[in-house]
Amino acid sequence: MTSTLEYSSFELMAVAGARELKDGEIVAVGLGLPVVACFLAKRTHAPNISIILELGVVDPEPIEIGSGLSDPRFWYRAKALTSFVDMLGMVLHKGLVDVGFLGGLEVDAYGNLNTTQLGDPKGKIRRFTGSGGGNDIASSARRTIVIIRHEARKLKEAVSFITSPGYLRGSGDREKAGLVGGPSVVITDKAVFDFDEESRRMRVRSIHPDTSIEDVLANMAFIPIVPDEIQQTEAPSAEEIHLIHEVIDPEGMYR
Amino acid sequence: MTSTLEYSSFELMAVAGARELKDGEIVAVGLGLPVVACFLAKRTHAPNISIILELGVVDPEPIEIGSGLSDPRFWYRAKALTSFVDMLGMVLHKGLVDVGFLGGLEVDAYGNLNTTQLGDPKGKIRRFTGSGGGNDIASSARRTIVIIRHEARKLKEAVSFITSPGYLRGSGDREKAGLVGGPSVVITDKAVFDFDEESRRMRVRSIHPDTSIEDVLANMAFIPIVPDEIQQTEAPSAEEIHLIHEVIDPEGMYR
Amino acid sequence: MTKVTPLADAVASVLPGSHVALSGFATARCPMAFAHEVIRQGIKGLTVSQCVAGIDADILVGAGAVDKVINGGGSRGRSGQHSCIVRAYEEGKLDSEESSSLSMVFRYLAGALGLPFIPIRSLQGSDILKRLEQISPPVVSRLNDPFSGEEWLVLKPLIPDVAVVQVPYADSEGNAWILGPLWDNEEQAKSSKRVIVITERLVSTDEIRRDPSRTVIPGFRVSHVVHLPFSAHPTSVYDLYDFDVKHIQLYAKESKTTDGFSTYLDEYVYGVDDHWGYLDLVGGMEHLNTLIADPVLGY
Amino acid sequence: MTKVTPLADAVASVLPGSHVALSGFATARCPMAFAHEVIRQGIKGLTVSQCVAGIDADILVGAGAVDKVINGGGSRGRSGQHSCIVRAYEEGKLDSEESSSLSMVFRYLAGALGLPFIPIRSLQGSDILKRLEQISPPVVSRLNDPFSGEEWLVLKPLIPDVAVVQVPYADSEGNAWILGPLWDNEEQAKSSKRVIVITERLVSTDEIRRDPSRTVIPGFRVSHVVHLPFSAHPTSVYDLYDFDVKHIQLYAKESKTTDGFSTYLDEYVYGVDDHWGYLDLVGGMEHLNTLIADPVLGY
Repeated sequence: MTSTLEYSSFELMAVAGARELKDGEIVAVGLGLPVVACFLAKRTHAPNISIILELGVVDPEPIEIGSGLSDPRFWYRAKALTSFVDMLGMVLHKGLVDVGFLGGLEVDAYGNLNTTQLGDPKGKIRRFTGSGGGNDIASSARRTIVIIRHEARKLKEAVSFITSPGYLRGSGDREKAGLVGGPSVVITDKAVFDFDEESRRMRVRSIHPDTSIEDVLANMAFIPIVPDEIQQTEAPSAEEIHLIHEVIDPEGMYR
Repeated sequence: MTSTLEYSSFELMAVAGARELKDGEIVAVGLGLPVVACFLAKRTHAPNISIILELGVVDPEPIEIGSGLSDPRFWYRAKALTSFVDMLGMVLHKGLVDVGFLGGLEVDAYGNLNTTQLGDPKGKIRRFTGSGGGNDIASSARRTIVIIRHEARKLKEAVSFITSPGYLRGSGDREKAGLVGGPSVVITDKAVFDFDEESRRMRVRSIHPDTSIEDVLANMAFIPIVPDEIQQTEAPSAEEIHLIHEVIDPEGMYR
Repeated sequence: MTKVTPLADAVASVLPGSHVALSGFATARCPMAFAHEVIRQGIKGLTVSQCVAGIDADILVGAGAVDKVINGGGSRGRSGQHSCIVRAYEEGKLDSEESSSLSMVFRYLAGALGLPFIPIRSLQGSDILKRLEQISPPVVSRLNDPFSGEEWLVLKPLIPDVAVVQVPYADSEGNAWILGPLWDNEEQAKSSKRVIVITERLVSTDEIRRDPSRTVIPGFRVSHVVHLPFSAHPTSVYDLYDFDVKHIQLYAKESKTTDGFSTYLDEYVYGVDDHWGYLDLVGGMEHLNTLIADPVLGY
Repeated sequence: MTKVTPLADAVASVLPGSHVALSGFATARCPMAFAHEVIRQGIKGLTVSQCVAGIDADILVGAGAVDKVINGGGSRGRSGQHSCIVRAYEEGKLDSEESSSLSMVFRYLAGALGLPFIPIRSLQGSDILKRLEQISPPVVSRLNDPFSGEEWLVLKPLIPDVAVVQVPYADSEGNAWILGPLWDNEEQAKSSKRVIVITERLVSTDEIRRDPSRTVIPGFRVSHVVHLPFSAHPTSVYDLYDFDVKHIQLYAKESKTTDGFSTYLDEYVYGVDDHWGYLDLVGGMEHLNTLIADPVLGY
């Protein structure tokens, strides 16, 4: 007897994100999928994670997930309500944030992120959100997890604007700039990547079920390091899917 | 018909201190007589004074005057309860404190104050309170008011340790050190002094009733500037004495 | 000493060309009634600053009141980009000094503390820094840490002429409480040369003295207190009312185009005499009542 | 995850020779039960720091547990000098790094924010600065402000190994509220590598979540939570109990001489098994009841 477990690529990515978190870590999150990943980790293997939101919220227990950092739904039952200076200064800049989640318009082969601007084919600059706390998290968190859709226009050899630094142009560059940490993984809807310890270039760590390495590479604008043996990303469990659907995001805000 | 108004030298000094304050000013106070002076000013000509205590108290309305900054009696009915960073950083160091009250073991001809240590005749060093917020107030308040007993051992040509800088060695020295403000008056139990605009040396401004200039000078270890015509310090009014006795310090903690 | 004034008087105290810090964050605690009155009075040439852009900045930019925006970026969250700001950037009509949330709050903090400069680890290696380094006079520089010898970036303090802070509770002297997270509001207000408090509820000083640990802004920094309920609408004020999803969707839709935005302004800003007219227009008490916060949830 | 431990275990985690920040200010919120247990366990060689010295530091210095004091000065206010600290200084038995209240809190603040240095206007022209300039490795230096060209003093961050913070309310994770003024306690705790919370009342995390704006120390910074009532006696804890004037007078009198202090220690520290024994000795519930704060006055 077999049963098929239905899940979306969103849910697979959220589960992959959750599994990157260790119990007891301090995690900086913003909007969307990372929030689902964090609350999932907290309800499974990592109950003692501390979640911080840059505007001044520690460890909320929302009963509705809310539409972003500024939505009071996301602040409900916090353990502390403070400020940017406290969260980004006294926790992040002091070096206490273990993991920061980042997303963006584009990420490149060295994990640099662009959330600021894109040039369109006519040469016109299109402006976007900018940094917010993104650059700060990318500069001072012990490690960052990048979540991005798997499309060639988003996975570039070099981003057109570095909003949040990854390993810059590779090996040793980040340290030279006086930065700590760096991206540990990039999670897309087709694969999970990490970074080569020497060159700091992006490397395939695992590909998701129902995908091929050809499909993964065909939808990227650069060639990552591909190991000889390619792992498969572990599929979500029934419990994880249940928690996302019924407890964390029952209204489907983020699916 | 005449009536004699009884008052102590403490009360005269407190009244003289109160009269130095203008309505609407931000005043940093600590312990003792300056507290009485401030509350007296607030109940007479300067109702809109803002009083700040370095440990994080704004505009308290104590019903018992308390034994010092750390006594919760002194925090009662504050308008804000904050911290050192807020009071000494965001108010004082930012340059918003109009007046700071200071006291000490010794003050010298240029308004420098010692609250740290004295040598005794045997060459032994005797230690005292140190700075607390005193040095900070002396460095950043727009002006300071020094309150000290009129004794030759307390009024010196040069203090043995500069805890809180006045005009250092005179003319231009304070500005060269990067400091703003400076002492405006020194109030003793015999006289009120100010400082010559050029040399920055202490100058007799007024002597108290029932004192002579000879008595004032005989009890100082340096010779201040003495103007040709010597004013008399205005005596306390009946209302001022009444307020000190009945409202501000009914238990006589500071008399 | 009461500082309570009509909104129009507080707004009239803001000089054209001055630097105004705004208390909003995306769709929370934006001084919208203030922004509307700035537009109605035709005040121009402003520099506006805040850590993360809110609808307060967007509507002011859209109305042409702003020459320069200083922030760390920002959007409305899931309801999209600040279209007026994005459009003004793309059309080259707006000067920008964009950094990051921490850079912004460190600059306000330095201003609040009277520091001449403040070191930061952020921005290194980024194109944000390259852009900031082109600004003259400089807002960023480098110093060697005298204790370790390492080179650090240092930022210049940011000292607004006036901070406009939307709060739930304040007294007539301007002693103000903010409930919920504070984001940059304390450092912003304490760095600014003066503060205009826009309060939902005007309370007695006795009420302030009852719980002085909540006082984020002391009265001695405040020049004007404006008492207007729902003055952050359509954004939220924690503990009092929720953001108005439908009106924000309307604003989002209209502000996508210059014409749409112009229609919005004509109707909701120029088309009303004052804040009371605006509140009637958006649905009056019957609609506003649906936004009132549950006292436990805070929204 | 509960961090509640007996006092003895929390104290045993403090390594001899480590730098301990103390939360007391003169006669307010001094972690006295903690200090007594340090003395009973014979932990030596400590560096203790705080903005303004409290009886907590004085008793530790008197008992010979401290090699170095870092503060901005301090006394008990009208009840006089900290005799043990003064005596140790005068006898050359104590290393001192004395500055000023703002210098101290700027050093903690720099540590809390992860700044490599922090500029300050204080100390210039004073003999305090001359003494600090003789310390090696340096704790003070000078830099030119790159924006104005002016020379400024800069201070080195102060990062204690552990902050011991006496609070009225905390939960088992260490989320802690402080009522009343905070003096240096927030920056002290947030600069330190870890925090030991000594709480008068142990409350549920639900209670903390009910009013999270009051949380001064979040649990993730805390290694131990010790739940002991009257553990600041004879000093005060705002909102819960007043300082014990008579016991402070006794301490003041005894601590004036080495012999007197020794008698005090023998009776009140070595002469009891633990904090409960101490509370009985100072008068038990009947006496302590007289100190309990009026809920409106807070003392």
